[in-house]
Amino acid sequence: MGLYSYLLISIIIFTIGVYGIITQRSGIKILMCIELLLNSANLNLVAFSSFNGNATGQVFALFSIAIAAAEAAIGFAILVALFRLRDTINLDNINILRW
Amino acid sequence: MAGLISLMILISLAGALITFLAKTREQARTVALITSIISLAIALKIFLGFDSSISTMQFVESYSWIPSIGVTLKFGLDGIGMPLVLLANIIIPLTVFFAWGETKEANRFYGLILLELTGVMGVFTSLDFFVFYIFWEIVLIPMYFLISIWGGPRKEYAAIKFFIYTHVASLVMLLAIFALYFNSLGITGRASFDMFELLKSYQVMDGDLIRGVISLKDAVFLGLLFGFIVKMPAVPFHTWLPDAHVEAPTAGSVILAALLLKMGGYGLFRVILPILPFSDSKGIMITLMAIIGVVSILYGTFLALAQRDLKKMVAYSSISHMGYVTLGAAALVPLSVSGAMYQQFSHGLITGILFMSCGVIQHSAGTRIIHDLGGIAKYMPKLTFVMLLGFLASLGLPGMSGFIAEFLVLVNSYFTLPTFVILALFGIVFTAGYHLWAMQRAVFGTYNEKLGHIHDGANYEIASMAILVLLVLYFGLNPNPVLNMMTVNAEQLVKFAVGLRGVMI
Amino acid sequence: MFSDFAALIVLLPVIAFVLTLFLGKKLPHGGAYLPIAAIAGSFIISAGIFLEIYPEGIVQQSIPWFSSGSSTMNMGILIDPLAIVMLLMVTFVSLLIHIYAVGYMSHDPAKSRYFAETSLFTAAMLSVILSDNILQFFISWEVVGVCSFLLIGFWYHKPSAAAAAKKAFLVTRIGDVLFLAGIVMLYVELARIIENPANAFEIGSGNFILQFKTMFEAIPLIDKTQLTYITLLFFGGAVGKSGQFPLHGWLPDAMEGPTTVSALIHAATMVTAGVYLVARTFPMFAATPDTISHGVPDALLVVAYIGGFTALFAATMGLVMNDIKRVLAYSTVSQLGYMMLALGTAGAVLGSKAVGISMFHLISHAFFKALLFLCAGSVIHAVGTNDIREMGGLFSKMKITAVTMFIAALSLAGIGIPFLNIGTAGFFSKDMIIEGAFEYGEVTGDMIPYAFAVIAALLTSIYIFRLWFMAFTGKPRSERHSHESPSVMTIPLMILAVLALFFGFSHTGFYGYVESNFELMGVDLGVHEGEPFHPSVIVILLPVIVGVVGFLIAYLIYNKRILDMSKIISSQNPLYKLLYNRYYEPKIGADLIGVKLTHDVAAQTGEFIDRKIIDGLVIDTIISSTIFKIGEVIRKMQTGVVQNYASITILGVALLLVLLRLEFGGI
Amino acid sequence: MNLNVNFILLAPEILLTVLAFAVIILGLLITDRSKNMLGYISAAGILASIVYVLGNGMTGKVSYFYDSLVVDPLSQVFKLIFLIVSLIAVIASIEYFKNNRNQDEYYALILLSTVGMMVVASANDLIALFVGFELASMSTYVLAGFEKKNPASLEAALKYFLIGSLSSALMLFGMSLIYGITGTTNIPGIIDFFSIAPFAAESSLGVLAMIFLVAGFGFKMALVPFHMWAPDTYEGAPSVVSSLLAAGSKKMGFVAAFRVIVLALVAIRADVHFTFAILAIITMTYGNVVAVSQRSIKRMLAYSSIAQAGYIALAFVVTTQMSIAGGIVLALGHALMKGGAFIAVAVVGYMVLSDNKNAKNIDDLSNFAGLGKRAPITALGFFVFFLALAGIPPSAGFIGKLLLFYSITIEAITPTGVLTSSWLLLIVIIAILNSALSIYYYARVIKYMYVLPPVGEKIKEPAAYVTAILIAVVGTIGIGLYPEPFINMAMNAANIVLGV
Repeated sequence: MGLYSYLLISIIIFTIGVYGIITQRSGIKILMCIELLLNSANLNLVAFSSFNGNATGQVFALFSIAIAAAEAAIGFAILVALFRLRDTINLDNINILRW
Repeated sequence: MAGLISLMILISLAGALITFLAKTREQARTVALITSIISLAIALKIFLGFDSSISTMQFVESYSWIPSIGVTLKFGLDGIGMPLVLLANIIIPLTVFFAWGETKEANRFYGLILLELTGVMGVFTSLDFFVFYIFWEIVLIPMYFLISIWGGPRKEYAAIKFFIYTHVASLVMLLAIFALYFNSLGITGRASFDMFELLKSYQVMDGDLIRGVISLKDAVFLGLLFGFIVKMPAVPFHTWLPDAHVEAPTAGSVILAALLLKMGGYGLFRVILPILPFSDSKGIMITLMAIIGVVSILYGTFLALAQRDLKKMVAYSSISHMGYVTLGAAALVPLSVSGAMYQQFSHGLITGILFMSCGVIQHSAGTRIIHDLGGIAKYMPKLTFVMLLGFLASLGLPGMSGFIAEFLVLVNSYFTLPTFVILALFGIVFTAGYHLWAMQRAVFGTYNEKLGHIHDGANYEIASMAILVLLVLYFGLNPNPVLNMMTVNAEQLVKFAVGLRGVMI
Repeated sequence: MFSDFAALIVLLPVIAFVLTLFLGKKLPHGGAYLPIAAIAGSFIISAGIFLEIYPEGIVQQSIPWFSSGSSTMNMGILIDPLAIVMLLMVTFVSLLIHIYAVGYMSHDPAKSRYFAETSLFTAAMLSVILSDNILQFFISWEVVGVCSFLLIGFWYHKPSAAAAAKKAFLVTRIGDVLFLAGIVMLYVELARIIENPANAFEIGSGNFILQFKTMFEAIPLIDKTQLTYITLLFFGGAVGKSGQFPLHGWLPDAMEGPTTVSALIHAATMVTAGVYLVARTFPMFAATPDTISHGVPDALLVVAYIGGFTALFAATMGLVMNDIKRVLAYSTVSQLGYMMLALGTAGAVLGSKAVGISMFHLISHAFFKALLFLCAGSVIHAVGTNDIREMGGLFSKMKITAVTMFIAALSLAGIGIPFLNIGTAGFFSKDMIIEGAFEYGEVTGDMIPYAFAVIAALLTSIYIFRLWFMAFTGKPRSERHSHESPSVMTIPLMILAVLALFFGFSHTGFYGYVESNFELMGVDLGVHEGEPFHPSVIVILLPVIVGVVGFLIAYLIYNKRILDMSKIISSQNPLYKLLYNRYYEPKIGADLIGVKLTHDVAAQTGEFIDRKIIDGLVIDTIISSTIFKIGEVIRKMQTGVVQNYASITILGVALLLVLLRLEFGGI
Repeated sequence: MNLNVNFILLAPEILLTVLAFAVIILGLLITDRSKNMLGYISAAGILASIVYVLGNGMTGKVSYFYDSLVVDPLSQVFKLIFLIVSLIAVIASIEYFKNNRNQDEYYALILLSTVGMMVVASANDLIALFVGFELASMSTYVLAGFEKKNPASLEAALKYFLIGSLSSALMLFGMSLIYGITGTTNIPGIIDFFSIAPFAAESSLGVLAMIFLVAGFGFKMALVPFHMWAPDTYEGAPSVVSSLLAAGSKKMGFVAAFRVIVLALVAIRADVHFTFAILAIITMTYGNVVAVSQRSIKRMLAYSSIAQAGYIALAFVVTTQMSIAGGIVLALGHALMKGGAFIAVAVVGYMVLSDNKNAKNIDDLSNFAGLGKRAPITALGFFVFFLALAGIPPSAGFIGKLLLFYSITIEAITPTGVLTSSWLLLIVIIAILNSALSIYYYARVIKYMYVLPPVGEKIKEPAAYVTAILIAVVGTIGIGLYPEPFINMAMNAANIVLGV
């Protein structure tokens, strides 16, 4: 498998993530789609790392995974707080701030 | 030690701040009047010490400010600026005195008036383009407040329109100033906003803004011109003026017409004329200015004729009168230029009387609509007297200062711009027409009983106007004290333009 | 000695003006004695100067005013024969009328303002006469116009008076602008002549660019076409001020002012300023090229025709007016036409004699017309109306007025006895004009001005005697109690009557003196005097014959009533309608041009463009509202739904792709 | 790695990080009531950091941690901006979050976000850049939702979070591509690679990478079309946090863009005026046009902030020393003006709530009526900030715009090509018209403050707010009156950006 296969997979994951963000209504699902995007980038990094023959990419990926975890935690925290207040995490209904 | 000019500016600024902080109306107006009189005293001292036989800058003072981009606080006066500084110092104390009865937020009101004084004096004395621009912009703010706080029913619209219009113009002017600055930087390798250096560097500017369409020189010229004629204002960029005047309080109108409009004319003499002879398309530029001048004269006149509101009529008359300034400047004949300068000075005095009259009428009769007035001379004899003199002065009656100015402009512009002068002459008849027609309907005739019992103007109001009338008469009979210094500078200004005579239509 | 105080001639009335204005209310008679004393002083100084300089002295004093170098404007005094006769006449008539006004205005609450204004007027008029330069002339001329404006509108609470004042100022202003344009062109010509070293033309020290002296000296150097323009523009000013066709409409309306004002300003003095202007600058008129009619300078030809036409034209309207003052006003217009005619016709063939002829008529006219107006004032004072149809039979009640007015009418009609040289002032002055017109016809073959003059003379006689007969004879047509005026009013009448009768006998001396005017100034007129003048008997008799015929016609119709005028005076008669409506001049001038075209069409169009197009359409609608609308629309894109935001972010990425692709050509 | 390296240059970051943890620990130890002191401690720490930064000077260049952080004039200028903004925010928070029992976390988060921004300013490696970015972002996500009983605040946090993490993901993806192309994450290394092989940058992947980076930074900068979150978040978040976001975190995007994009562009000498010009113009016009119709002042300020981002982005259009210096000065000025303005909104909120505990729409325009009488210092602050935002001299806003406009004008008048120059001129004209338009909505608020009659009593303005506002006012006017040192500073920083 050459580099391009990894890249292809990564792009597919990326596209799925983008599609999900655009179409999904639930906050959780969107959060998951964002994770997909991040992971597609991670996949890239690791693949490039292997291709380039240095470890920087993998280090970067490790950082990114850790950060993604923290990000998810914050995201869930916000969603939970919101759910307590509004009883919904359907993003269509969360629009008191607009115009 | 600070020089007299900066002293004058600082005193008015300090006076403004003290006035803002004043606790009572009495304090505020007293401080304002005293400050403006001190400033007038300094201005008179400068005026009396002024050597009107030389065209160079006098009373120059210079302080370093932003050396990295070459900005210095440099002030000075010559025959172009001196009369206008004097005018500002005449108008402001009289305006304060005229508005002696202001009750609404007096401290802010008088404070803003003093700030206007600071601003216009800064404009008329700065010799550094950067500082000039800053004062130019600062002037807008107090006027914005004067209109929007003490104004009439549509004050907000008028104030914002005034602000945006003139601000756009100043930004365009700013761009042109940059171009000059960089040009000078490129030539001398020295960063400087010194006004004369920049204007001089214009002579060796080259390049195109858009190749084949407009050269850089022309673009810079047009940018500067635009900045000034919007302020004057000239047709077709004048529509902010009637609105601003109609809504502004009387004091605001007086300052606006007597001082702020003069900034535009001042720019023509200070900035436009020195570079005009070196413009790439000078013929076109001169024609353009002449057209703007004449169209303003005629258009302003006809519009004034159409007005129902006395104050709006006066506002349009300002447009018309300022047209002479543009025309005289465009003619590039020494005496037409000094006539144009004199027109600035004279119009400043005359328009004060006119707007004050409108203010007194509004105050007393509750309306300025000409149709709703009528026969008010019966109850307002004192007002009628000064107002009539003001109107006569405004229509260019010989013996009053306006005539000297218009005469000089018309006669001397005829050397180079005969066609335009003939067109402008047509305006004179109609100028007389709208003034007298308005007087006839508003002041004379049968008293309109619907107005109820009205009273004459307060003594301080009439006195302020009477002083202006006396000044108008004095400068109509003896123009020399200011005209001579103007002429000296005008000769200097057109020295390079001599070859241009006969280029034109 | 007196000439050292020449400036006081103007300054005394100015001082009187200031004092009367501010102190008049507190003084008896509204402070009338101040101006009277001042004008008397002016008269005395003028008379003193006259005695000093007669027969060939000139007083000239000048100081620089403003501006510098070769373009210095000055203020100064020039008293030459032309000026001194005017000075004497103006100060004298003005003095009499001021005295008369003490009685006439005695009941008016604002009389101090009246005296202040007439005093200022007199000062300005004297300044016009004394000016040694065209700019000061113009300035004074304008101040005169303003005083006229103020005095016509003296009873400003009357709408008609306020309107008439405005009309007077505006119509004369048209002339003034032409005059100013003439000055502008003249100045530029002179400056170019001075600038051009080839001309070797210099202004001597103590002399200034716009002085008459400089102007006259430069005449040979001025481009001939330009000279025609300049003189015609000057004449435009004169047309406005002297109420010549087509700017005559303001003068009859000006009768809204007090009668004394009409007498002083609109009959005797101010309106003659136009004639004085042409006389003053006569050398320039005479030097214009003769492109239209051989031997006749173009400018003078125009002057002659306008003057002659006006003389006739105004007289026709004088025939039908019922307002006593309007009749006199049209008469004034007509007589001013004669003066212009004299300058034009006689000027073309007789050179500077024309100035003498014209000025002589001017001065005799001043006497008899002032007298006519004062008599009319006396009548109005007594009867309380201006309408001659409501008068009648006043002769028995107001003998002095009736007699003096009859004398004035005789003088106006130019009645006298030819060959014996006995006659009224008007007889001598008008005769010379008509003969001059005839001489002009002889030389050039153009008899039209002569015809104008003769027919106008006939009409003049008819309308003035119509007036007199209707007012003073027949049965009283109203129930008013009328009485003779007080002596403060009748004495001036009598003095003027004496002058109207006997002034004519000074004619030979007068002609000689005034003719020498330009020679004294060292100006070569370039017009060669014609052959010695020997008109035929019929020519000499004709003016008197038409005068007498006119008198008879008026007598038969208005006294003997041999003809029923009611058929002619009806709204059915188109000719009568045309005359009665003053050739529709007010309708065309004020309503059509003044209101409809200028205000309703031009000004309102401007207003429309300004408010609706520049401001409304461009600023408010296109710029302002559009921004607001776009703002509102874009604002709605901010839906508040976060997926939309994400979608737009993604779209933005796509947009960037496109943009960068455009720039890089990559992807 | 040489452990003897002198870390004094990184002292501010270290100090703030330590302080952040100290604040949390201290918060556990002390009572809720005495937590008010934490604000003062944080403020003191930030002040100390400012002193450090200034003491370290604005010149020289030192790198740390295997060349992943660098201290140079560019980083120093932006650190100063970030520190000043957080100082203002912290001082204001002393009042805003007074007696809030979660103050310890709040201040710790502010400090950490500041550290994050400072790391971005110093980042010399994509990894460091990303970490700094995320540190700052995540802290501010939480800060935006700090009023957890307030649905608007939470909604603001959610939107900010979702769009923010989307942008982070895009940015990360872009970074991965760059790493793939160049084989390194070190920024100078990347630049070197691209300058040797410009075709690589112009390849499809290179362009894609650049777009993703622009999207990521553009999110922070609130450039249209990555701005959608900004109005909602600024409106919903607590005013002091909005102040931090608009004034500070926004600049993080700019410094990152200066570090990466501009450097890369300069390296490959690519002519991408057009793209950035379009972005800048759309951004400023959009911001101004929509701001005109807003009645919520926070929202209006948000749009105005978008518009200002458009002006600053003009720096990318010509990428000359002058333009970048202008961008930096305007960024500095904007930090003060906008930071101060949001704090002033907080005062209005305080005022409205003291009138009526249950007031809704506390930043509605109508509440500004007569503010000049009710809260004179706040009103004066608004007045200065608005005029400065509109670019009226003498103010920081004027100086910044001046430098920017004139850098473009000078490019326009010494043209490289006929088309370019007229394009540039058009840009300036549009910018000027925008500037004029902006006066409209600023003046409307000024009108409410000074022209309309007050709707309530005069209030006593809390000292903390007053201090914060006055700092901003003094800074705004000070830069306008004496721009000399700031221009020099910005010029030095611009040299770094240009790789000189």
